[in-house]
Amino acid sequence: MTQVVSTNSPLLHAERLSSIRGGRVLFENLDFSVSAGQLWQVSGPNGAGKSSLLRILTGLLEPSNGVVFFDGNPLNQNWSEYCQQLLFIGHKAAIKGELSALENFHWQQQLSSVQNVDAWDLLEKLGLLGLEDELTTRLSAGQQRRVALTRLWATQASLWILDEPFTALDVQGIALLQQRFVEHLDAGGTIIFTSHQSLTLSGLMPEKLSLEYRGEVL
Amino acid sequence: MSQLSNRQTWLTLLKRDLRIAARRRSDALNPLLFLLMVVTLFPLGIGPGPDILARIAPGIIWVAALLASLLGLERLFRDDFQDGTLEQLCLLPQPLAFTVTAKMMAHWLLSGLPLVILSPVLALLLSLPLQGWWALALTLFLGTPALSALGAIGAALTLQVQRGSSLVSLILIPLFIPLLIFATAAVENASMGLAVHGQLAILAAISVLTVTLAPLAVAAGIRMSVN
Amino acid sequence: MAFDSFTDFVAMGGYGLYVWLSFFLSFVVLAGVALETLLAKRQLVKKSRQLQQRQQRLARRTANRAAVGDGNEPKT
Amino acid sequence: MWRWLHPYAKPEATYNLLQKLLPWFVALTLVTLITGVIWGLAFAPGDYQQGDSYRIIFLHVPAAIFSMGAYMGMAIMGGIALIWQIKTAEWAIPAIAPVGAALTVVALLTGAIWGKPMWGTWWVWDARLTSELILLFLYVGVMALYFAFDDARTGAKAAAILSLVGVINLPIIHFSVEWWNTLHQGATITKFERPSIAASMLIPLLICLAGFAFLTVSLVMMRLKNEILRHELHRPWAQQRLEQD
Repeated sequence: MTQVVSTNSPLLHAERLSSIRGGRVLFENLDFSVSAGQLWQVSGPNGAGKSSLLRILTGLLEPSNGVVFFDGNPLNQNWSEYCQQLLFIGHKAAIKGELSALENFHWQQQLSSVQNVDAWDLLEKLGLLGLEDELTTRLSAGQQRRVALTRLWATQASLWILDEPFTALDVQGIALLQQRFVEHLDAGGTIIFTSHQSLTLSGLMPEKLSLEYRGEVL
Repeated sequence: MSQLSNRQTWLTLLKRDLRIAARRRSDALNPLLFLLMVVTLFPLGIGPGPDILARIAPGIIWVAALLASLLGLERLFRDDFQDGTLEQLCLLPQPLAFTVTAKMMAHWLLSGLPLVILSPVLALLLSLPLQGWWALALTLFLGTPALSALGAIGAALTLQVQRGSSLVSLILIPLFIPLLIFATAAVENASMGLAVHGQLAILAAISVLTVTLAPLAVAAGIRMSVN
Repeated sequence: MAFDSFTDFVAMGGYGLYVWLSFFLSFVVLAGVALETLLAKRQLVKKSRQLQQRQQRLARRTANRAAVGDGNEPKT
Repeated sequence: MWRWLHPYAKPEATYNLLQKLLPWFVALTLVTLITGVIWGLAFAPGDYQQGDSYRIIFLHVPAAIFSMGAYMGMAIMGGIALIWQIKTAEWAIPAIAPVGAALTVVALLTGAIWGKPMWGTWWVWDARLTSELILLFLYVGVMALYFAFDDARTGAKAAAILSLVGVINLPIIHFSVEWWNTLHQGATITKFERPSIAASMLIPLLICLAGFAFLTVSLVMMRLKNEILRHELHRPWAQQRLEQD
């Protein structure tokens, strides 16, 4: 189900990345390479620029300096290819409050070009069965997060970039998500995620990238 | 890998927007009621004489329609912007300039098309001669796509601005002027029994030009706002 | 010279008010833009001085703290 | 040509170039504008139809032309800013817009004042005046959009997109207003410029045109210098420059 990108060069390579937001330097001259099959955890205190870094890696945010390479090319040169390989769940999880859990799953799935996922199985697995017709605004924060995470079970993307995927999840939810991480990594997929609490991931050894808070004001 | 066709993506987005709109009908309904009320104000302010009303009807209806189209614009991309959907649209393999046309289409179906359907009522209220009715409906049909397209530009550019609705009006009203001129001229000519092909053709040309070029500006605006 | 006397020149063949008014107002508007630009430049000088002072203050404080030996970074 | 222009994408280099050129442009502005205005006011012969009131065109026509020209320039800068991501081009937008708006106001004021003796009212919905009024609205929109953002870069990008949209619309608006004017106005209105203009009037007009061109460029250069400094204020070179003058 997951596509394996087999290349010798790193999947994602960041070169001299800098980000300046609102007159404040978040990070400067960041270099790192993410190879296919790796799990990366970006950590750091609030305001250290974790979200900004992830958004730069997705190409949504333009770095103040530096380039991100995907498969050896700068992002914007094979953008469409990159978008097909990428799954991004941001801070804002793209859940429509006016739609039910099932409808939310359906439209996101239709855009992700995976057709053979059984929605009911998935909803049951995520503990959303019985809530599928409820408008998502009426669900709790944790349940809304689960709705957003349904995308991880219905995707062909090999590179996952997840901003704080574990927030608002209960113990069961965290276990479920970890299990999905393992499956994806075993299939050769790559995951980059942020978390400011140092999470003990059973059986997972993420590569760490820590950003520190810098108070420099330009 | 099953490559998702462009058409399917487009339809998915369109259907999603229409379904959301169905859950909050007042968003689409309020501009129409606003239009109806504004049109009602003119006979009260000017006097009920059918001659003068018929004379100024095309202008009133079109000006009111322009103002009504500005009302709901702010929300066109704002909800999607706030809940992160817009980011996901940017990350689709299809070009953003293509996917936003689905949203523009949804906006037209919810704001432009109802105007066309409502137009006979407006014509009736302002005692527009019967020959003018179809011309009014036709100008609205040809002109409102351009309104939606220009409106989408305004909405995309002001996404990051808090309370941007007055700014949207400021930006867009000058751009609406050519539509107003040719549409009202066509309706006036039609109600006097003159030919209107020229005006309608120009109106259609403006609409086609706007609808083809606007998605580029909208996409650029959204990328800028998401950044 | 299109005019016989200075009074003629001022009168502009009866259109004096309009001609002089339009030249005056045009001058006011354009000079206004130029003046605003010059004032903005002054503001920039002021802002630049403030910025420099702030940078110096910041440098002095970090130097002091380093001398005292309290190396803790301020927590934000 | 782009290879040659590339060094000037660097703000400091642009600033130095502007600094070097500005005195020349200011001098040229003063010389041409003063010559043109004095020639137009005192030496050009009176018009046999309009008397001396026609002398207003020495201001009105150049202001009208360069109000449009400034918009074009702003849109071109917007295009450069969007395509090549050159910062200086972004900053040119807030530098040009107020100058263009001021020229538009001058064109409107002089047009209205000229209209009073000619038409008997201060305001007539004449094609050119209406177009200028709409142009003013377009400038107002660009400026309002630019200043609505906290982040100047985003504001500049938004204004750049809007000015490009505006420049595509400008000919359509112009054409529609002309057409609307012929539809609704009788033939009683005398047009501002007649097709043929005597050389004795044309020469001062051309000098005034040159004067306004230099004036526009000088004002834009002055403002662009400010904008460059405003955005580079945290850099030592900008602070030094500000201390020098």
